[in-house]
Amino acid sequence: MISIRNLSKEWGDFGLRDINLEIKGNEYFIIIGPTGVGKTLLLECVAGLHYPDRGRVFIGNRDVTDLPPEKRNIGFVYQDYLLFPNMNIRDNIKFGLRFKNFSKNEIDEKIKKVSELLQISHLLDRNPKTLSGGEQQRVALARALVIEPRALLLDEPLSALDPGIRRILQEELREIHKKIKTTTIHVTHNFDEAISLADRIAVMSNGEILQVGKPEEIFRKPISEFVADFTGIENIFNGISEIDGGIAKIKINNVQIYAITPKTGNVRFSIRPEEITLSKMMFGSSARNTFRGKILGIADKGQLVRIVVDIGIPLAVLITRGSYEGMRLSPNANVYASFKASGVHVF
Amino acid sequence: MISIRNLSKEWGDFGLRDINLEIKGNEYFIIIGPTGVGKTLLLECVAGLHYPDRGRVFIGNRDVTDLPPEKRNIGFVYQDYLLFPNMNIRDNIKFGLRFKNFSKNEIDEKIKKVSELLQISHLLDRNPKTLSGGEQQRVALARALVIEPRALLLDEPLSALDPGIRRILQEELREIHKKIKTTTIHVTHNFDEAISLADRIAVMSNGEILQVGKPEEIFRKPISEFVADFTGIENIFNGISEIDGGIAKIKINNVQIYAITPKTGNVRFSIRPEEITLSKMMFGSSARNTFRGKILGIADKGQLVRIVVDIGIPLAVLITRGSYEGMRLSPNANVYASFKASGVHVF
Amino acid sequence: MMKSELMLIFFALMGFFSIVFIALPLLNMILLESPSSLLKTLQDPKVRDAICLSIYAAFLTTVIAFIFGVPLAYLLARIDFTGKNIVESIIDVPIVVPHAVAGIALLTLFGRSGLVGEPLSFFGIRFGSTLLGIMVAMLFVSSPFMINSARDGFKGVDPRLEYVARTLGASRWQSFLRISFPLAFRNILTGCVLTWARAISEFGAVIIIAYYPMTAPVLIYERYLSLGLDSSRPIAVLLLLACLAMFIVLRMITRK
Amino acid sequence: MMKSELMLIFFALMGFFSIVFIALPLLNMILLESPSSLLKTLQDPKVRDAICLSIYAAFLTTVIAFIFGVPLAYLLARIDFTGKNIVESIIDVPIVVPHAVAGIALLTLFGRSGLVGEPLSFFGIRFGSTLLGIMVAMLFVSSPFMINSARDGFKGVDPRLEYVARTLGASRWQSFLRISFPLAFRNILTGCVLTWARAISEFGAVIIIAYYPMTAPVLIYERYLSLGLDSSRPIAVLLLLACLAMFIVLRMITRK
Repeated sequence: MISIRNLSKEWGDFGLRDINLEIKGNEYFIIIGPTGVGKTLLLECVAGLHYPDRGRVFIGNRDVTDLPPEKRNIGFVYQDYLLFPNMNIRDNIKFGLRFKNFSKNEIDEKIKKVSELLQISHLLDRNPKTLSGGEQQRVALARALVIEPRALLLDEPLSALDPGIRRILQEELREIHKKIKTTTIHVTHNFDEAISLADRIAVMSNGEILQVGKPEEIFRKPISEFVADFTGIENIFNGISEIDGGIAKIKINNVQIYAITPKTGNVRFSIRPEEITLSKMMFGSSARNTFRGKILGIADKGQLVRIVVDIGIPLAVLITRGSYEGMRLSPNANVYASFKASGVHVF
Repeated sequence: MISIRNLSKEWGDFGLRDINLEIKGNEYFIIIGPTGVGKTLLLECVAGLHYPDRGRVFIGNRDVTDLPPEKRNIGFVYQDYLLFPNMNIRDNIKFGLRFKNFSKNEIDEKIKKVSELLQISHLLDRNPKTLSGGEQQRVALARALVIEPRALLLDEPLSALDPGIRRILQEELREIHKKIKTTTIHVTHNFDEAISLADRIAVMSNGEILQVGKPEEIFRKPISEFVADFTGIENIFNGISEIDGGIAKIKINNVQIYAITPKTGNVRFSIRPEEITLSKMMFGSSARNTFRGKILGIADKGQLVRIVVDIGIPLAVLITRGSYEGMRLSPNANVYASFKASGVHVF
Repeated sequence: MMKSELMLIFFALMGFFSIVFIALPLLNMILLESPSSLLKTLQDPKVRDAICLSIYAAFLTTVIAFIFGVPLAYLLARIDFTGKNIVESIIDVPIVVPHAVAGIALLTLFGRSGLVGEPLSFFGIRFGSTLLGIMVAMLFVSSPFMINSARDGFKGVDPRLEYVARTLGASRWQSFLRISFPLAFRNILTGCVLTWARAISEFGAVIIIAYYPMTAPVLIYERYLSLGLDSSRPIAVLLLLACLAMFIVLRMITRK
Repeated sequence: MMKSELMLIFFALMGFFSIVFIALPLLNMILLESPSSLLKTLQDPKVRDAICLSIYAAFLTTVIAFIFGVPLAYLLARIDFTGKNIVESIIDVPIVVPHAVAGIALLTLFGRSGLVGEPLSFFGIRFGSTLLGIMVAMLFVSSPFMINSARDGFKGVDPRLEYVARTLGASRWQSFLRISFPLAFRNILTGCVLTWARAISEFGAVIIIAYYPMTAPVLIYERYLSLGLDSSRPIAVLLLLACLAMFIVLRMITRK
């Protein structure tokens, strides 16, 4: 459990203003916001690397504000890995264990365990600069996790990676958190990461927390225009997926949606409004998802018209003005909404 | 007219191997390729900034290989603008005119004209470092154009700009070229730029020219897998657009496609295969574009199936395996292909 | 701030000693002399001549270092050639050559029977006990500062700025004069000030090659030997103030 | 290459003069001495003592500069404080202080009637004509090299590496010893070599504060005055060779 109370800190050009956050035990908490709004500074205050101008930081009910970082037992991982270049991988991971009273055997055991968890056992004798970005970030994670920290602070841990490895490591972060349950604060400017990983999300801008909540709440009920603009995602839902005959069926409120994904169980997914087609009649087409629904609202967007259709879940749809006029749609009218299974983006 | 014959040049880690290119007078010629394949080096050889190890460069039928750059009268614009920081904007533009025998009045006249062309008249007394990226690139272009060069060499001129201003400047490059017709070689790694601007395109990789041709040829008939993978664009067409009742109608081979664009006249456009829906029957929906066509080919892509439909033009479509099997599609069968007007990407 | 910052406090203490060790001797010396005693010393024509000679010789040295050093600096910043390594090493050698050794070496070469000094003496060009000798000593010890500063300056100028200038019609010479030189100017100026300061401060090489005409450092040494510490101190303070003034100019250039 | 490269050729010519001007005096001097004359000179106990004293005093000076300079360098690289500007200026002052002036200033402060020298003389600590005096002179002129090199080294170490070390349980002192110091080590070593070279090369300040015990530069000067150029030259060559050897070590450190 981490609790940040009324924390303020000036630092160069920007600062943190009156931050209040309660992160629950074992929670994966994501702070999302544009770059340069003080997200890193906030993490560094939690870690004890900066002393706040005002406010207190609690970890597990203990006030740690006056403790130096080495007494806080918090794992910290930066975007650019920051492996110690004067040590090999094994010594990097061992670094934090030196300051605790472990026997040689215990140390070896811990290094072995964490290396297996992060699949870096084959890298232990290598030099940091010979590793790829993804490998370096795994080592940085291992180095932070091996000390069994009370909390894990991740400062844009995936931002410096190539898209392919980023997605893989994102999955692994989720798996690792499932296994070891360390309370985690993860800072990012990437929506995908936030939707994919977060138990809860805080949106931050200009040194202030604008909104805190579950991902669906943040993305579907943004409390300010900034949050809405910044996230910019509509049609985001949680459902339960099962694979049947090579295609996934996701159930949500008695609605069953076809999607292309290997994931099963609880999933979060979104559908882009401009990829949904409306029609007055049912027809057979290659669009696997077709639903009858009632029009809840119509909003004029210039050349485009935004229509919300209730198909059991509220679905935002963008169509052209020409289509809109041609189909003579009106509120409360019944329409069919259809979209392709490939248009369902599962996180 | 620029002619590059058998040009080879080693430079540090990479080099150019046996480059042959014929750029026609007044042509807008784009060299496209991944970063670090020697595109800049090639331009610098044409400008005389490097002396080739082998091969000759001709400009307007004259062999300029042994001429120093100051004798070639070629405008050169780099990605990062490179305005002279010790001069204001006016003096930057004036720089090239100092070395020619112009009267003060002629110089002022030329600066006025080029400043108006590039809409930078209000910036003339400013200092380079107070300008935005887009403004700096306009000045760099003005500085190169004011000497009325026999050829204009643009080295990734839009890469360092924000997406918004990039699109605007891309349009302006096209307009400027229409007006002044200077033979232009433009180097980029961006498809949009190439499709949008080029009369002809050369694809370059590892210091070699792989293919030269009109944009449609390059993108639709790539002669090697590298070209195909690198460009990665399907369904690209040229047509004539006219605006009718707020929506654009693009005519191509007697096919008329609805699109959302303010552009008229000759346009180039593409449609993403996964945004096209197939059905066995015609129906009214919000998809403005529906065409009857015959299936030319079917290719299995795992969970997805790629189908080419001839609707007057060949259209590649991606649908799910489930849809494919449900609809019992086969070669030469007739189907309806439909896609939304907002799915037509006009360059 | 947080606790457990003992290390920083300890480091600050060590640093404080270093600062005091450098500042105290100079402050102590300056404060021991009253303005009136300095003025009186300035009225001594031998003192005036020596200080003027030092300033003048250091200035001429700087001009020569500029003329020969800036072109070399430009080449080192722009062109890669085999042996560049060795050339750069040679340039740095004077920094590590003991001053008395430099004096002996220069006198050996430029002295009346030296490899260079002997032929030139037929033309009436002498180095021993002349302004020319002083300048040779000063130039030898100070030229690395000019070359290295100017090289750093030219390295900071994107060579593609010159490329652009040349496509616009400027010759190599014009693009050097209009682009690279103005843009490297602050570094070159820094080099000039450092060269001047190093030149005026030189004692060992100068006293060996030219005891006369007497530069300020030599005069300070002579007064110290013949009349004692108290007689030499006012001259030392005057020379120090001249150097500190130049140093402040240098700081203003590099800070800006 | 292309035509119209006259400017580069002209620049190369000017550069060539600079290189020759630096290299020729040293080469000329070295080549004038035969190995046998050098060996004979080395057998003179006064020469051996002077060279050993120079090397030894410069070494001790380097150790002291290291102990006091590295902590200051670390603070300057890591902490921003008001007046940092002034502190950095003071550190650079010895570079522009004429050597003879430094000698007078140090003798004034550390001499028998000086502000520091007088109280310390009651404890039997004397600076005039002692090894301690030589070291004070050497330390004053050479400490900027240690501090500036080490500071550049620490500046090159990402402070967040220390942050990470501290979250892993290292105290400030441990993260300094295990992370920052090893990573800045090459720069610190460079600083040590430069400090040693500057210390051994000092003549003006040393001769004023301590003519005896005789360091190699002072001995060279004394032999030159009493016996002439040819008698002092072998000692100069020996000292030069020692310095050049150290210089090559320096180059090897910085190149790697």
